[in-house]
Amino acid sequence: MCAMPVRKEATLPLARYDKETLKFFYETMVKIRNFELTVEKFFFDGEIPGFVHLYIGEEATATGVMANLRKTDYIQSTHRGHGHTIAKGADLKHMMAELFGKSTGSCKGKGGSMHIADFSVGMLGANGIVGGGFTMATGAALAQKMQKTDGVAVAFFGDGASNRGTFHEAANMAAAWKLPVIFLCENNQWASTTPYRTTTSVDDIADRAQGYGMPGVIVDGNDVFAVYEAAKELIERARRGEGPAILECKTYRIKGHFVGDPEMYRTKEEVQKVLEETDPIPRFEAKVLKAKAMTKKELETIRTRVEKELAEALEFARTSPEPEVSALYEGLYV
Amino acid sequence: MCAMPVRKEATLPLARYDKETLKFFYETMVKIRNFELTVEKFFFDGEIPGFVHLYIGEEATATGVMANLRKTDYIQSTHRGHGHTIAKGADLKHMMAELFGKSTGSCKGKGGSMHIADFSVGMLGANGIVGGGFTMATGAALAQKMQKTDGVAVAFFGDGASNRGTFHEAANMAAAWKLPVIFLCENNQWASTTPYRTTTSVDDIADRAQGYGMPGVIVDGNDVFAVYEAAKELIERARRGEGPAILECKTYRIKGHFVGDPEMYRTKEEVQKVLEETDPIPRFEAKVLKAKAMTKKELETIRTRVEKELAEALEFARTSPEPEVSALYEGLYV
Amino acid sequence: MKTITFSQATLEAMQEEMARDERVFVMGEDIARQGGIFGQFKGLPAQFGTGRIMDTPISETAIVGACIGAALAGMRPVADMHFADFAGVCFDEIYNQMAKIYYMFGGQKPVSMVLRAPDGLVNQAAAQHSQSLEAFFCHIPGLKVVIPSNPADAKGLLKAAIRDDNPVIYFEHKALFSMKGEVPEEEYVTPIGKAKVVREGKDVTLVSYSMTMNLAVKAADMLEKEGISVELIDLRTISPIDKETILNSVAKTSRLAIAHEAVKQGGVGAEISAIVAEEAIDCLDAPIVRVGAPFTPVPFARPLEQAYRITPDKIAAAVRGMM
Amino acid sequence: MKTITFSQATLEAMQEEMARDERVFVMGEDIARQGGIFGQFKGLPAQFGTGRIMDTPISETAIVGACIGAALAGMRPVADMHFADFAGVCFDEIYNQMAKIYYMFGGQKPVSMVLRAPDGLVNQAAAQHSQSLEAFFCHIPGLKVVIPSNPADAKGLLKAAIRDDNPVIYFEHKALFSMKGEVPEEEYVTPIGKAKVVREGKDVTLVSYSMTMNLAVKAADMLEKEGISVELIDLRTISPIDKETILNSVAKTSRLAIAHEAVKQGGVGAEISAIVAEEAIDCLDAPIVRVGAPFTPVPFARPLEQAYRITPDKIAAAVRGMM
Ligand SMILES: Cc1ncc(C[n+]2csc(CCOP(=O)(O)OP(=O)(O)O)c2C)c(N)n1
Ligand SMILES: Cc1ncc(C[n+]2csc(CCOP(=O)(O)OP(=O)(O)O)c2C)c(N)n1
Ligand SMILES: [Mg+2]
Ligand SMILES: [Mg+2]
Repeated sequence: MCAMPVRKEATLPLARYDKETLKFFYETMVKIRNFELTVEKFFFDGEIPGFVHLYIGEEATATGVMANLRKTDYIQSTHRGHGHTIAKGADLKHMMAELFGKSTGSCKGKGGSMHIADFSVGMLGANGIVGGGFTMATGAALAQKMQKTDGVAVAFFGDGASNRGTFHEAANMAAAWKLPVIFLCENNQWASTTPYRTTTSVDDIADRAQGYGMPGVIVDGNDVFAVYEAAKELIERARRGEGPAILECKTYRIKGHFVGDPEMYRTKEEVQKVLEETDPIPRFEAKVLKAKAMTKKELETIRTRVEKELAEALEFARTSPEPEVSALYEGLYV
Repeated sequence: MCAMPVRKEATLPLARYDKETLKFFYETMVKIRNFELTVEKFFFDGEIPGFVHLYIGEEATATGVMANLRKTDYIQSTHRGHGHTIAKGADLKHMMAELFGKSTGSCKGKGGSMHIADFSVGMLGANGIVGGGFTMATGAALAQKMQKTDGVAVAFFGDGASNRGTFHEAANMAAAWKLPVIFLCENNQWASTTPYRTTTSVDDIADRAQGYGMPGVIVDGNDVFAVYEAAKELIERARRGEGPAILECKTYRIKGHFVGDPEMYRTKEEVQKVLEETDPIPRFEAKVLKAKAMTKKELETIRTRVEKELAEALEFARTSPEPEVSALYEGLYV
Repeated sequence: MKTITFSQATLEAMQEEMARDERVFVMGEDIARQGGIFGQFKGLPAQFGTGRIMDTPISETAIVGACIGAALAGMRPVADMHFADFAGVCFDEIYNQMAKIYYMFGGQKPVSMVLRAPDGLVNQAAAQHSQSLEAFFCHIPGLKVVIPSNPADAKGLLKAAIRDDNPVIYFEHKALFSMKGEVPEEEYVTPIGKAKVVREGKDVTLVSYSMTMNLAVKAADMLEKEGISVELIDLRTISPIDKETILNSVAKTSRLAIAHEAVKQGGVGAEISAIVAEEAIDCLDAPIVRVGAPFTPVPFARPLEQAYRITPDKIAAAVRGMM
Repeated sequence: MKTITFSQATLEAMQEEMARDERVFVMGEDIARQGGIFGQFKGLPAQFGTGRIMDTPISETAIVGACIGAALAGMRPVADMHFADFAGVCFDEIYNQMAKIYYMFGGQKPVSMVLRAPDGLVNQAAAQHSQSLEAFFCHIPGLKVVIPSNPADAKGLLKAAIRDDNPVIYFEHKALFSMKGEVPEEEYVTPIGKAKVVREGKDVTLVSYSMTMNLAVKAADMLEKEGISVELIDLRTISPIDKETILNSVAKTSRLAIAHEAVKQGGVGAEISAIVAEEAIDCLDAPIVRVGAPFTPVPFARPLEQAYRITPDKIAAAVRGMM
């Protein structure tokens, strides 16, 4: 068996998208973008500590995928997890409070950015261990199969993470057992300071799907429609019990690897150029306005709503109390 | 890039093989076979202890590969390592003594069957950890590249081992860095009690080569000529600095997984049938006799020589002393 | 009471818990077709189906990772490690995920799973198939670690481990699987976190666990004949440690020895010793003695492996030296 | 003497050893283009080329495995773990291969390599980027484990580690990289296996290492003012342990405290305590006290992380309690 990974574009006419979906796309992408910009500011202001990795520029990927998921579906995220968490429907207040290390955070301030998680919406955790999520998502998918639901699990991973052995073990197990898990590669061209092609032996991560007998699909990860449509097909396939797949979303890491990264390995111009050409949010706006699928007014209403929600989240986070020292000793065992 | 793994047959006319190579083939295969039968007997007699995994039926693979290697090339072996060790040119006396746990063993009796090793011939060790050898072979290949030799390293592995994450990490690293390493799969259909296709998500392990941008070749692992020729091509390619490859040798594990295995997962008939159809030694004999490339006499001379060598090795092993207790405390650090 | 093997005892625990709770399932290498290398899963596939007793690929990181994920999604997995020696392959999953998820995510959901790890010396299996690695796991906050020494505890602790909402590492010594012992007829669980005073004594407290516990009993028998009265404690759980039982005993006997099969340096014996040196040193009339393996990999050859082993003689000699 | 940072000290060690021996090379993630996350490889690619300072894929098992293989084939690799926390990913390679190959294969060839592992608490990096995992490695026969507390030892121990024919784990605390200290101008190595009496004292022996050693010095200063004379020992090597230096000191002071950043249960402090309780209990006038982290993952929030940390106050209080 030898199947080229398929490159897919968005083909559904905009008219076939219902308004709710379009609104979800826009609201989610704007929410992520603004959330991240806020986080960046408060990191530099010294109010948000720890390691923080921003999702700016990659919003279309989380959004397009998550538009296909239910609350009861699971995702495993990465160190760059804010976008996934927001798109999966987590409450911004508890998220922001977590990043500030407050007792009201979704992890009670014990996790922080690298360990953001919100099980109430099926978001099973960011991970400080690159490639830590593959096998756990596979297990969550196994559970759904055993429980006879048609739920799925999505393992997000970066181009760099694709070289972890966990990828291989999870992909093989999922394929051998036909588990409903999607391996969702966010190929943002960089793994920390390393251009991915220098340490990854193939041009497309999706090439690896063939080694497991599963479909491999490549899309423009900055086109929310393309991501949505490709993810839809693979997720529905998984729901039908037809097994796992790899979806590779080509995108770009606009910001430094972490907030504070001196970025000595690339030029500002390179990044600026990519941003201008690929920023998923203006692309979305232009497309829906041109097709008259949404109005300027509608977009603005969404932006205003997002700003309000974010302001509330920020206020909540900043005014929430830090955890009591006693919390250190609590919660190790059930 | 999408390259089907290639299936290769032996194409070189027998006349093109020099006598030395043919003799090496026969002598090595017979040596392995008889060595293993001897080991089996002395295991059941209670003289050889520990876990012992026999290579019977797979002789053509180690032999065909090793005929292409120099003493200075490296191999990483598996738990089923006797065949590799013999074919790489290890002295049978020290090997046998090691299996008997004697102080004259190649590992001074500290290793045993699962940890047989003979660095003097570039055999860097059997391994009790399935899949432990991939990355070490890759490192040995890296060293050779850095040392500017045209040496290679071969990582032997089973169908079961192909599902270890170490396979993936090593394959990607080797391909990204174009290292002279051959990933040599002995697909003997079984991983302990498990038919490989039930836990491995592809029909051919060589399918996985595509995911690393390296060649993947499949041969009949019970045809020493086919193995030799395919290995030759890939090894020479690696020597030229063109990078790694996967060679999958289809063979069959004739004996139980370990000596003493009750083998409740398959029938004796199934095994007997395979043996009759594929045993590499009679196949070799028939072929060379038919082509008049070797005479009956020549074959017999070789068999006699092997028997003598083996008898000596056995005598050496049995009469060698056990290690002194003081050896327990020696040799932890240099 | 009935007399069954350690292996059968674990099998009964699995049967009872799998029948009681359909969320319980097992995955591991070569457990379904073969019934486990020590017969510890025999018959389970017939009873519960291969959907709940699953033969996996040789992928220990995926086995443990998938069990964690399945636990988070509401199942109660049991992972079989085949040999405890292989835990290194999935060690990141064990200490960075399994052990931390509950605490690090602020208590959103525990990782309710069991990792079964057959360990210890048997039949000259050599360096990579003979290890006792339990000390690693006792240094990892978030795990519970149990390690029975006999069939009754094997059953009771396995049942307790499966019912526990926290991740539990269950060490089962390979040489114990064939050991016979009395096991109650009726249903029971053995509480996690409670050591057991196996024999009362007054001159010295001898702490042990797993296979070595049985050697400690023999050593105590020998010492008894010499007039040394040994109080024997079977730890059963090595994390969290039942300090109270140990301290109470030492308060009585004024002497402490600890014996285990693992290498002495950095072993569980060090922690037990340090607890007592910290909290009860005034009680002590003698040095705290540890009996553990020499600081080398396990050698293959018979005389070396023999010399490497802990024996009743070695334990008895160590205790004698304290009197 | 010159004053340089810990990071620079390790850089000098690398430069000197790479210049001296062309078999020495380094592989790790993001070390060439960026110079290492703590600047510890800065300038090396320019000096030695990216053929000897290699950026790897995110493949820790391959990094360590390849270093082992390269060592067996005659090189002297240095692997950078990026964060010590990731050692779990390649733990099998560490304890089943790297540590065992020399012994298990009867001494055919040592695995001459160094594994550099930046560890410890810094900047609220939380549960998976803050760990002190050194105790695991002290329980593994075949490894040497060094853990400097200052720039001079950082340089001398790294040079010694690279020259040592055995596999050496080199822990470097992340919070130390920016620490300045005096370093000899001339060439030197710091011997592996030798602890250092940093300050002589008569009332109590305080043993520590790594970052915590610097806190122990502060604690000793505080105690000195209160009239408690502290003998300070910097272990520097934690496997094999320099028993002699510890026992000599305890023989003099009759009191022993140990402080480290790792969790107390099963930590290196347990082993030190147990050695003394076994070999020198008669010298002791007080319980052996260990100061270590509480038994939890490292929490993120500032007040929790603060409470989690070992501080000079905590160490001083512990010692005070012994007098
Ligand atoms: C096992 C492991 N190795 C290394 C790291 C350090 N690290 C954190 S993020 C990162 C790069 C990840 O690249 P990629 O997977 O492409 O994700 P991206 O950051 O681009 O989203 C590295 C090397 C880690 N956290 N865990
Ligand atoms: C990491 C690890 N997992 C599991 C095992 C137990 N084990 C030993 S051999 C084996 C089967 C190996 O199958 P394969 O790779 O096909 O090699 P074969 O035995 O067929 O030669 C297993 C599961 C092991 N030794 N190491
Ligand atoms: Mg990336
Ligand atoms: Mg096989």
